[in-house]
Amino acid sequence: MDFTFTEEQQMMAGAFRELTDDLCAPAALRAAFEGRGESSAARWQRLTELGLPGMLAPESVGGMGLTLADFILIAEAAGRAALPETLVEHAGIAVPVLSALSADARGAAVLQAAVSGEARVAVSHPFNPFIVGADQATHVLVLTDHEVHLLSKDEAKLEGHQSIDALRSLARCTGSLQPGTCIARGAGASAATALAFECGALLTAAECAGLCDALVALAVSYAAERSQFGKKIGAYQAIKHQLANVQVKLEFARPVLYAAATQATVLSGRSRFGVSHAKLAATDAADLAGRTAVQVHGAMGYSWEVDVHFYLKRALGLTGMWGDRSFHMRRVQQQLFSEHLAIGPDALFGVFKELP
Amino acid sequence: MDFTFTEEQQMMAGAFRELTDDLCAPAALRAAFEGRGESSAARWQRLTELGLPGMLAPESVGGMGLTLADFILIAEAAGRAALPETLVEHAGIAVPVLSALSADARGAAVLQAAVSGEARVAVSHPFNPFIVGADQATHVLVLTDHEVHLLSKDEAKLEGHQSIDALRSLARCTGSLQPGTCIARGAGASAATALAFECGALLTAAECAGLCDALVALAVSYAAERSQFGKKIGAYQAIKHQLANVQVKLEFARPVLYAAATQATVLSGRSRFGVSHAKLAATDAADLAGRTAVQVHGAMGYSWEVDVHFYLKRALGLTGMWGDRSFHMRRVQQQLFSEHLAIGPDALFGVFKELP
Amino acid sequence: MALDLHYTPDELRFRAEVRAWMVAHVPAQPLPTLEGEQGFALHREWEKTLAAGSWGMITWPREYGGRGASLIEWLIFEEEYYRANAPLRVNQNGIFLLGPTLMEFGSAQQKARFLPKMAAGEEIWAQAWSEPQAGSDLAALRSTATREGDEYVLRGHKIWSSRATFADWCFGIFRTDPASERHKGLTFFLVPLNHPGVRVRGIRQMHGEPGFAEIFFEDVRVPSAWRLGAEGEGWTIAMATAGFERGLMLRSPARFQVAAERLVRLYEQHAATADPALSSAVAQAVMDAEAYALSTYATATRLIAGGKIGVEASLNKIFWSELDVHIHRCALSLLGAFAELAAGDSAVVGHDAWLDGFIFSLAGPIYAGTNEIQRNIIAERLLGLPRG
Amino acid sequence: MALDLHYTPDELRFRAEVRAWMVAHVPAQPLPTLEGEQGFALHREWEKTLAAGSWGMITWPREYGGRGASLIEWLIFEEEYYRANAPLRVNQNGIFLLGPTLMEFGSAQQKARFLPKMAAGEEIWAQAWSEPQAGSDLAALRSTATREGDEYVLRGHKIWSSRATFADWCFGIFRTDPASERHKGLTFFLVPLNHPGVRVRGIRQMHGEPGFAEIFFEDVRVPSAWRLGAEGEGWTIAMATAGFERGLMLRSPARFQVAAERLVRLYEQHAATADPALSSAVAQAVMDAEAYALSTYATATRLIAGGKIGVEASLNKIFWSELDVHIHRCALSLLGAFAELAAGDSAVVGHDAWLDGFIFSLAGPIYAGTNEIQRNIIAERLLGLPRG
Repeated sequence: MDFTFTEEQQMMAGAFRELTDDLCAPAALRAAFEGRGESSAARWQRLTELGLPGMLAPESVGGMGLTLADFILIAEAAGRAALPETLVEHAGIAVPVLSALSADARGAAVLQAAVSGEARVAVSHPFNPFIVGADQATHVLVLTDHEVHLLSKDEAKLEGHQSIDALRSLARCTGSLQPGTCIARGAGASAATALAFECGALLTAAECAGLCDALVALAVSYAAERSQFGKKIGAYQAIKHQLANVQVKLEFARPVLYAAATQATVLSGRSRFGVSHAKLAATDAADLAGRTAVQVHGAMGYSWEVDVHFYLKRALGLTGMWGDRSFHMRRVQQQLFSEHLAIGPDALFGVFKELP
Repeated sequence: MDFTFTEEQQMMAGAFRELTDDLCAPAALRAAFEGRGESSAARWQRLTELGLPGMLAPESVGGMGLTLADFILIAEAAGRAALPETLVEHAGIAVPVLSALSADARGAAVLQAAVSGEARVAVSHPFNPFIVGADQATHVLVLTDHEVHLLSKDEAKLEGHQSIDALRSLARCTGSLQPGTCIARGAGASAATALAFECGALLTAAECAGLCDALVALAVSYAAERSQFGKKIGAYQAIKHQLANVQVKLEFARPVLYAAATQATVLSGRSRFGVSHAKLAATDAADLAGRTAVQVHGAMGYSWEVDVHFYLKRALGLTGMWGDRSFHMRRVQQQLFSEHLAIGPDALFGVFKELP
Repeated sequence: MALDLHYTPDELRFRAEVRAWMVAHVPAQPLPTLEGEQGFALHREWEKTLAAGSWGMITWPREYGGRGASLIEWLIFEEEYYRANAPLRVNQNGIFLLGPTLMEFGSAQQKARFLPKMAAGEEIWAQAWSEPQAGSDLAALRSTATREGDEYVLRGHKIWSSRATFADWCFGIFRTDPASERHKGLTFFLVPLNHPGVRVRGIRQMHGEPGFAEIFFEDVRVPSAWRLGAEGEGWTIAMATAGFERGLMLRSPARFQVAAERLVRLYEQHAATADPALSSAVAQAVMDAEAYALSTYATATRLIAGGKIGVEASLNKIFWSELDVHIHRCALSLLGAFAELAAGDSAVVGHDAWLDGFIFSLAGPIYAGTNEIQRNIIAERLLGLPRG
Repeated sequence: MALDLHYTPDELRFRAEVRAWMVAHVPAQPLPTLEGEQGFALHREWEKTLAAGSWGMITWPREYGGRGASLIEWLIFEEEYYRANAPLRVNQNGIFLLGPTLMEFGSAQQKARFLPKMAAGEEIWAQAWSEPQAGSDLAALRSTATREGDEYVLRGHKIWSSRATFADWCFGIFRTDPASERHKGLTFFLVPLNHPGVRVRGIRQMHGEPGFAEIFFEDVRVPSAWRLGAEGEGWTIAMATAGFERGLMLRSPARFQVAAERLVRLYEQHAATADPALSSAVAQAVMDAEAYALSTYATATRLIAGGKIGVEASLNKIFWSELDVHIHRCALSLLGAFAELAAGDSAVVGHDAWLDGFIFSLAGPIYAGTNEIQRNIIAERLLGLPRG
């Protein structure tokens, strides 16, 4: 039983956070929002230099051979930075799915390019009405319950949609799927689709935890500096207690997230409960953080000029993806009340009812 | 359209509040809790002197011929005082039901005595597992969906139960009902039973609003006097804002309560919605008030020595009676989602969809 | 008769009249947002249409373009207004805030000069209260007005001024006594936004439109005829204006009742897959909207009977602003993955603009005195707790 | 290996051992409440039974009657303890609070004198922290200890002392320097409750049992051997004790997991008629109980790796106390009209004592530092907001 991250994991996350502190500094995000500044391709190049796209691919194809538990801190940091690139979808969902389906030649070829970062893969999933980041992708991985397709950007007929988060491009595939793009069918396909869902829900949860962290940090730094009625607003209990409440939510979402990361791919009742719990806890925390950060900033928080809205809007988008609040709450209830999932003090990491 | 109480209504309520300030002063309640002090019969006598038992009976039987809207402030004040006598059940439920069923000779005779206060009538209703105040009653009015019975205390086989509120005696009728005690059957009986339910739910809501008021007053007076860390605890925002939140709930429960009082006996979809709304709003306010009052008092609030627990316990009992939270929330939802009750800005006091 | 919750025949006739007029005049298509230039112009037109029908501000006296209507009629008017899905009021700073202030504090000439054009929708007013250092703490403001002969010279920097980007006039308070502190030495002025030395710069709100503005006053010379009340009386008058803002007029319960009704329809479309808690949350939204409406009727009758609005303005502010956030959070939860779609996207379900409404609702607990300040007021003035 | 959430074979064997012992020893009938005289005596017996099996305090060193167990073993022990529905720990002030404090600050003689009897359940300890004027503001205390030769004379009035009505010893801090203020000049003492001059008076709690007590010290002469640490070191030691109180030991997650599991069963009995929101509220209770457990395992591994418990104690305090209230409010809502029945009434459904649990849960946000104070600590020490 060891509930800590290794030094390697922490160093990797630390290096990534340093990179995003630079790539996604408020001024950079603001420039990106307004279509100025560094290009997405340039940012992607720098993520590639850290080897991030291939973290979860086997070493045999040039990846790092790591697991979701290794990637969870990266996803959290991507959220904290409001990273515009869909690194999480690419490295956390598409690459593991392609790795699992690498018996297919087309899949194997794109996997190689995806690991190096040369290919950028967006993900279409039946639970998501929209594909995120397709405009900068080279490929779209289309998951359905019966087949998995891998489309080049040219093969995918995409219809763009507009998120309130201008850094988040949305699209739908409008064309019908052709046999030639299919890379898996039947049980393999449906397992990949199910796996992608758990990864997607877990990793967007991690991003939301990161967004919550960023929102609290913004509010704290404003409250420590802004004065009203002769003292710093952060010295008022009304402000302190609101922010403390957000922090409590965040601190108790994180262990849930990390525990779910160790078992999300097992696809058991408990793993599904854990992933849904993580998504609910992290999105709840981010929701409260967004509203609280606006309130702490007063009218400033409601303006475009302050950075709060970048994070609030991203959280809003991520909350609805990979299963919205209703989906995950119903899934939790189904496990509890219909599947009679074992709970209680000896069932957290496994069940020991059989012990003498 | 007039949403104010008349001077007469306010004077009546004022006189009653003065009386209960005396009858139910903290020391008196504490004595009653410990079985000392003034007897229930003596307190009842003083309530009788104000004519309260007969407020809702026709003038022809010596009553005041008033309506629920006249009685609502009395019920609220009874709650505020944590009055141990079941005046609300007697005058607000039993007397109007007996008035409606006074064609029956037995009913008519007891009505006369109930109006003068000579008889004290407790109420058994299918929605309530327990009868309140039977131990001091002379009669029990037993309402069922098909028959109404009126039992003298001797005829009723009562099994006592114990509430956490020692000033609230609970009982169940264990004997079977005999034909000789029946005072109404069929439609008249079921109408009386339905009417009693609406009155019961509305008036316990009013009592809860009064309890909320009393709890806020206790907490405010403690917070204005107790010092910690060099200032009055009531000067801290953490305390102020908690109490302000309770007050907001209370202030927006009251108009709901008063509006429901004007229509509770109509037995329409809207009147049921209004009564359930009132019960939910008032019990929510009392629940928050109870917990907040304990918190504001700190360890004192958790002790027997402070009066908070009298009111908190009473609210706890009343919340479950005459339809608990689940019942009323489901009834509201049924009106909204199944019966498609007209709502919206022109449906509050009636529906004007037919206007040009 | 007390607690008589029935409309009189006159009130019913009045409702029918409003309803018929709205049916005939409300634009079939919703207007573009009034935060943009084109939308602002169209909303200005709508104010003129309203005024032409004498519906601009029905509670005003007839001499200023009103109907001398009762508060109950006002509530009925608002119910029908929102029921008809009529446009937002671009004129609200004038008719709800400055108008009543002028009636109380203005000279006869000022009333004659300003009120009719305000009622007619010909001059649209902006607030100029806040300053960069003075948000909730209005008394901390620093803009000055220096008397020179029969004129004043205004200097300073106002911010968070709603409507100012496209409005005609603004009102605000300036420090006339440079030695004064906090609430003293302040004076209330009315200033045209196209006056020499006045510079307006839009501030984009979260959704990207310039719903706020900054106003820079650079040696702006104004005649004393544009001073409202006496020198040094600014704080008193501003507090009266703020009272009107928190009072009965500005947050009609009908707005929330309409939103709650739409929420019920939205819930019904998603009931099969929604978190079970949402059914109760939606029911709570309906109940709270009705509670707010009932409370408003109660306050209105009390005011008609000669009462004054006091600390209940603070209770109202907290209740409606939290209700508005609640309604829109429920809606976004029901919309799930569709919640994030920008207004106007082709995949937006219906035309209910829930996302814009949600963003807008987040301003509710902040403006017109943050909810934290309202809670202080309730605790200190209503409950009698000691000052911090 | 990092994030390895599996028990080792040794940990599994340990769980089996605890489970077997509990099955053999936990009383079949729940004991009467330890707030009453008879219940207290029975709980005292149970402590001796635990100690006889070396289960009194497994994380203590073997020399003081413990097993030198790891924190993970401790959590497993607690899981099995609550799973077996074993009695509440009447000995908690000793084993969780004073015990660790003595190990850190006590002399060799003091450790030898007090720890074994504590571990054996032979001496039950009460806290004597609070005073009538010093609730959350512990530094405001006034009780004094005056040195006379090799003795001290204690005078004063302690209150809200849990267990004191029937316990053997108490611990608390007294002002040894009469000129001192606030945190200075305080000294930590251990005093037998039957010592001459000590008078204990029970305070009834909301449910009517004397779960608190006042302790009056009237010229109580104690030898300096009962002083813990140096003169003037009282505040430091008391803060260490408070740290143990807020730390890992006292609020085992297993307690809330068991309660949440029972709540699910209760919900299932009432699902057909419950407010739909309760299904989500009950699910939330289960999730929160698991979140608290996971967080505790994370803290335990961090402590095993040499970390210290800091401000997370405040985060924990808020989370478990609000969770406990939430669980019990859900239960009372499900029980409806049966919720108000006093414990022991014949119509009480099941034996789960939900009402007593609810009342007890209301103390959670108050004791061991109110949640308001915990929020200040989080805001100031974790988030770095300015002090009030």
